[in-house]
Amino acid sequence: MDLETLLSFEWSLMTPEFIVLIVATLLTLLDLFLPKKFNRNHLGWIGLAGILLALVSVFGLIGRDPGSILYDTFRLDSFAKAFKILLLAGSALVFLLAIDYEPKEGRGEYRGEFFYLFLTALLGAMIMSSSGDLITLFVGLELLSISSYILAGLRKTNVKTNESAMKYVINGSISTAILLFGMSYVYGITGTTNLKAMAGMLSTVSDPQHLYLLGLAFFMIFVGLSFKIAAAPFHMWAPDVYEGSPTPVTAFLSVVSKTAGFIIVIRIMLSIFAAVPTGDEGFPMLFALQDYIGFLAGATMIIGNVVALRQRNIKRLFAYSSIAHAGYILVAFTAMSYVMFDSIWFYLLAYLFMGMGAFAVIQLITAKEGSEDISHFAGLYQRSPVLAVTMAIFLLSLAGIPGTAGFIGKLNIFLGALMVNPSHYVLASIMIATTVVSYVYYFGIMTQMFFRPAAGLARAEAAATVQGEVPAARRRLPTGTTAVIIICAAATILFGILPQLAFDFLQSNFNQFIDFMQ
Amino acid sequence: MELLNVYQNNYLIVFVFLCLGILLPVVALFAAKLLRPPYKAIESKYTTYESGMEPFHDARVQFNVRYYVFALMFVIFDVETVFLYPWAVAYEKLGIFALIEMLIFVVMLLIGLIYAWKKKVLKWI
Amino acid sequence: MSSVPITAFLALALILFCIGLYGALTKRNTIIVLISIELMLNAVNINLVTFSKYGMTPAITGQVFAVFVIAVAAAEVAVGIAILLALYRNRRTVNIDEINTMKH
Amino acid sequence: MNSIYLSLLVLSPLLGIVLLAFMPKTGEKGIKLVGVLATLPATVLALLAYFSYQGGKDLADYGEKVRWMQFGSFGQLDPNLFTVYYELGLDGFSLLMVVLTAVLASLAALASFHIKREWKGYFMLFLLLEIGMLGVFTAQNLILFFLFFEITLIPMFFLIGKWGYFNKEKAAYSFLVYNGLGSAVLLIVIMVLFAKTGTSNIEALKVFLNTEGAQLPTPVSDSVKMGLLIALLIAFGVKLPIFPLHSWMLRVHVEAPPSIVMLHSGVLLKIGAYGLIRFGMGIFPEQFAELAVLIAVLGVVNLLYGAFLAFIQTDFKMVLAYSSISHMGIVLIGLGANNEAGIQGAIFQVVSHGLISALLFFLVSVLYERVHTTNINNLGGLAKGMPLTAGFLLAGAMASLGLPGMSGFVSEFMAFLGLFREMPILAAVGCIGIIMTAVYLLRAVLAITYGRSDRQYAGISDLRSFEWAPVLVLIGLIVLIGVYPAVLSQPLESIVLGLGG
Amino acid sequence: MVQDLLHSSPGLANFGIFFLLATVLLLVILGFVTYGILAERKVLGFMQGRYGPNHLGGRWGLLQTVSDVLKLLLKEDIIPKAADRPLFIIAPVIAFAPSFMVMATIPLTDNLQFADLGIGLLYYVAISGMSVVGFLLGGWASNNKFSLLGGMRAASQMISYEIPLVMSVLGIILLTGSLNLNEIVAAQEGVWFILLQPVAFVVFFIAAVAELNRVPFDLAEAENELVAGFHTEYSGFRWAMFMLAEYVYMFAMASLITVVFLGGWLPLPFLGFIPGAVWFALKFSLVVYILIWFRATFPRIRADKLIEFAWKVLLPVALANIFLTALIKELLELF
Repeated sequence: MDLETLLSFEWSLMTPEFIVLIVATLLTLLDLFLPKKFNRNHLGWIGLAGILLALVSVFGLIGRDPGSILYDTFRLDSFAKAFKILLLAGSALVFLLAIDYEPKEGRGEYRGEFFYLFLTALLGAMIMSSSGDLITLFVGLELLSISSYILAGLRKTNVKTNESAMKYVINGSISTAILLFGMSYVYGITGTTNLKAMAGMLSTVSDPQHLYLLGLAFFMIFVGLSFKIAAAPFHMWAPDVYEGSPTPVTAFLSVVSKTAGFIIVIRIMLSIFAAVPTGDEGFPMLFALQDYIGFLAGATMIIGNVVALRQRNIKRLFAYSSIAHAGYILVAFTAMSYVMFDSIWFYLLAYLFMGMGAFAVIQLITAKEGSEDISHFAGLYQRSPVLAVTMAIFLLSLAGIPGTAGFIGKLNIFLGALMVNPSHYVLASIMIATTVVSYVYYFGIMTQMFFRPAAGLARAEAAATVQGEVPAARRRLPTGTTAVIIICAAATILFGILPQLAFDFLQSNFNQFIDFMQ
Repeated sequence: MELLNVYQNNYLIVFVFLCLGILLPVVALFAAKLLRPPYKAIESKYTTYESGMEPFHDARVQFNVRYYVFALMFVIFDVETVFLYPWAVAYEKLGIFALIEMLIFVVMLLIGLIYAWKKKVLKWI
Repeated sequence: MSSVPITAFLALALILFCIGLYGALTKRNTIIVLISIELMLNAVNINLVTFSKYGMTPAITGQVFAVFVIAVAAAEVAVGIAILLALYRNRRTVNIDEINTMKH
Repeated sequence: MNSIYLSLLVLSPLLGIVLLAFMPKTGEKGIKLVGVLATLPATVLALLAYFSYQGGKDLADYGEKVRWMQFGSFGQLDPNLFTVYYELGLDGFSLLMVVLTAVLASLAALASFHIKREWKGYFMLFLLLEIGMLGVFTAQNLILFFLFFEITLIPMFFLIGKWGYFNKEKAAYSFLVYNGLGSAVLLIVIMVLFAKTGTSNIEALKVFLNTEGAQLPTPVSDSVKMGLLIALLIAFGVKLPIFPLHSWMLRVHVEAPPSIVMLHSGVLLKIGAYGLIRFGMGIFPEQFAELAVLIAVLGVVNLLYGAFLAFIQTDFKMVLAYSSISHMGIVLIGLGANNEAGIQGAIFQVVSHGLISALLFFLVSVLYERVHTTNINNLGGLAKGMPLTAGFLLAGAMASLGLPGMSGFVSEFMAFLGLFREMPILAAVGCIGIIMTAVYLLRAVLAITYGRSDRQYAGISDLRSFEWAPVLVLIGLIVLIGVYPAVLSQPLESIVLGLGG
Repeated sequence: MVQDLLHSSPGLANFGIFFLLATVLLLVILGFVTYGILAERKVLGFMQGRYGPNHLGGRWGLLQTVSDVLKLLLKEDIIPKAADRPLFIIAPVIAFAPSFMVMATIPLTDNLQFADLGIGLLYYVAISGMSVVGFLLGGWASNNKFSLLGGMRAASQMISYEIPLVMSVLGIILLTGSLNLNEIVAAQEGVWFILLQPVAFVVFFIAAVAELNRVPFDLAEAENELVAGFHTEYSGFRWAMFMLAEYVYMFAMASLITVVFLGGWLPLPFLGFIPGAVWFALKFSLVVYILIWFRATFPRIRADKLIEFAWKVLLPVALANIFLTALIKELLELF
């Protein structure tokens, strides 16, 4: 490859990635060379600025025709653009949270790492979203995973953090190995790692032995990927890691990382297995195996929602809730309807805001109370009604109550599941039944916030409020977190009432994701 | 076929060397066993040597973490050479693009090194 | 070309993978678990290299993939060991069964 | 076509919510005043609509339709496909329900003066509840209907859970889970219809599903239709409630604050009936006819079950709760008859029971405010201490048991008329229920008013200033309907003709 | 003859022949070790104004080492009670085997070479890295504090210096475009790489000395701190195996330096009439001599400086060298 070919590539397609990479590098160096006294939070603001810049550049790229560079290993299609927006927006919110994060044992020396590891993880996710090759996909996945492992274990002196990070690494590595093993078979059958070329090769597969091998590969890949999206059977890490990680990391894992997980699921599954013909009619393999995905989706929803019922730790509860949400999105993936991309995108968008907002409130409360037990939400309504009401909005949205973005998201998924022929009645029913189950624990938190009197420390504070003093809770609401809460609450309601804003954006800019496989 | 034979023979040689490398100590130790006069060492010869003092504690105590950190550093950097070697071999054919790519790669590596440096990982206690 | 059939390599890889999986899922010692995971990844590498050499359409990509897998596996294990070290300093154990303060 | 009249009507309480949000927590008087006033615009608008309809205005003029959201990218194919509109509209039935809702909401707001704490939150939720109820009756498509339907759920949960009595949280949860499941089933029905036909507009669905060879994205077989109808029956059966699905409703009636129960039993339960009539009967007429017997049987079961259990209750609220179940049986009986008289009777019963139970629960509220108990055994001799309250209680009971000249009589009469024509034996069995109603109501009310007096009512005031308004309005309406049923039947004519067999 | 053998299909016969040849090489190496040790002692003696061994085997002490080996053979074989027996026994084998294995690929002259591997250099680096496991195991199995510390030190030192070692030869690989040692020698037909890659040579040499655990980098067995480091508990022939490994490595490393930097068997200009084997031997001896010279000249480096030196000086220099090489090469191609 000489200089001309090098320059002939449209490098501008990679602008967002470059920005993130450069900012991450810059932050690393700044963190190393700035004096110790320098407040590392400023690095967070720089990182945030970088992410926003990248976001702007993605919007700038929206109008551009789909293209690929580096011999089709990096491609910018509608899918990539749409999901990069989600990733970047989520990360921006995570940064706002991270800047305010103030753990009990002190932020210590790893303040700077906090920020640039988020960025590298984000970079991995972005690469995944626009990779056209198994290798880049894998590298992106691992960049994300390894950064997440470190992030999860960053509070080195905290036993819970250590423990959860350890579990995360082990589970993650096992699933990576399984995933790779599946990938290696697919590679073996096609002899290429390029997704598009693979699809081409696979469309002519007819040897039953190969089909058998592909089926095996399908299961391995799917099981491996289910780890990333925290779906059954690889969901067990989620509760521990969510509980043990610093709250911004939890938010990151639950929102950005999950989005990335679905990105890779869609990329791999749709690129590879939708191309394999099975049976006499050449029915695509992915459709033939729909039932299995559906089974996992159902199991995920049931496990997530049912186990969440008995959680007392708020972060564990949200871990299970996030497992459940992964299940809902898997329903959309299972159905494979015309609105699949739309519904997954919209659901992830809604989840981005509602999840992130909820985590912002959780961070505020847990930081103040020093405990993650649900009972510390008691009496929140007395102490700070606004916080309680915004949290209620997020919870309602998570529960899928109309008027919130979560409802529209569920509606969309539902529509997809029932639209196809034959319709997925069972899956839709499980989804809705588990949604009702989820009411119980979401409303359980609300019960705490609204019905129960505040306990201990909080009560003293509430009393102070009554006497007209400024309570500690309201003395200084951190800027970043407040911003996150406001943005998320506004967006949750906005997309709940005017979802057409998002739909129009999708429909007018991404052309039904028709260029996904072109 | 010829080429394959050469290839396989080469590795056969490697295997021969491996065998010899293992055989020599075995044979030598066996020879020593045969040659040396029979003896019965006194009990104290079997104690652990601690400069003449009575041994205390088990020796397998916890190490300074530095040792492990170096192991980690080694793993990382050694694996990076996995990328550098093919690159160097194929450099002629790859041209300037590979150079730039590798430059970025090595700069990242260097940042890693600087990171370790600044975090005082490279300092020996 | 080769006297050894491709299936032999694949079988070897599969066996290695299964051993690794078994070890990763059943062993008590975290270090052994990490090693088992390495085993699984190396099974993948064998597969990739085999396919790249004797596959239906031999191409170098498989080996490239394997190189990436090696590198990433190393990074993964490095992170794993680093976390294990931190854990060991706090808990004095590498036994997975004892890493269980978080339950339900 | 596109007037914003209905939007104003439905969303007018929002103004009150916004106002309340900026008011200080502690200003009790102001909050209560704003709370009551905020319910008035809706009442005024609703009544205005009613009278201008009586004056000959076409109800279609009130319709409004704005594109709200479109799923998928089907816009190029057909702009209506998978599009959900924000569409409100009125027909005779919904007009009646809107008027009922608006009036009851205003009265319940008045009754809410009895609330003791956190008025701000209370009234904000109360107004939200009103929005939901009004929206349910004006929504012209299923998704919008569901949206408003769920909006009623949330405020109810909080109103029960925070301002209720001793077991309030349990009641709130049982309300939430039952109704959540009910609405879940409803959502499945709605989404299946939407997914199969590409529209959720009620009128369009009626046309699509009952025309041979209609062009649909996916065909809907008869068995699917049957399944959907049964699902609907379950969904609305929870709300109504139909016999095995009723236990939550008892808890709510007992634990919720009486002002909320006024709305709950007056309006919210009726959503079930409304839904069954509008959707069950409207969209699946053939299947509904097949199920008519089942529904009638369920109605009779409800009627008898409620009546017999009401007979043995010691808590007056429990009596009323079981009587609600019993009366909802009459609605089902009317529907099961599936003929003009039956359906008209059912709708009459919906409205009339709304008024009657609101009256009774308001009186319960007044009582509880004074004596802090609703146990029949502790309330004896009320007539001496509070003659007016006792009198109205008796009047309410008479209305409820179907005394001619009051609204209850008309509805029961028509419902049974309908059923006798179709299934005389079943109707005969049902009549036992009517008698039982008289028995248990009189037993309870007489025990309270004239029974053994073991309580000193001295120093307890009778009906006070603001408490007169609800009582008089409700009694007035009850009598009006009883004497001059045309106020109801006239708006219903077109509907019933369209629906009935 | 060897060429024919190589081209014939592999079998037991080949194995036997190779085995015999390799045994010959092993004997040569053992001979080298015997006289290498003697040479070391003599040179050291000479530099320190002493005589060195001068009794056994004439006034040069030619039989000194032979008698030492015999003595070791006859010594009692002690395995401490506290030691981990299997590991204790296996450790010297693990330490020794790689040191001999690496010799398989080194071309002594243009036709005196055993395995002509395409990846020769990488093979050397990879195999030589395994010895450290033997050292570490030996230290650990002894269950002796000195041993353990020595083993750990050996390990951390050897892995630290392996990185610059590996990185520095990248410059050579860039120039030759091959990992094959024959081709590397062939590429030095005009100019030896020591002249083209002086920086790489210096880095490589320093790292090599450290890899060999020789003064000034012999901290793993620094006798005044750790008695004898990882082999404190070893005695008799087991101990001899460790020593043997060390000296075989010295032989291998000197050969490698000769091959990679000093043009292998290639003669100096105008001196082509002298056979390659002689050239190789000359250069090789020079390298060995320098190694011994180092031992006499430099004081032992401080433990804390040791590792830092590898990471903070050698590694960056090696990396810079790679890029300078690549850049210059690119520039040369451009003009």
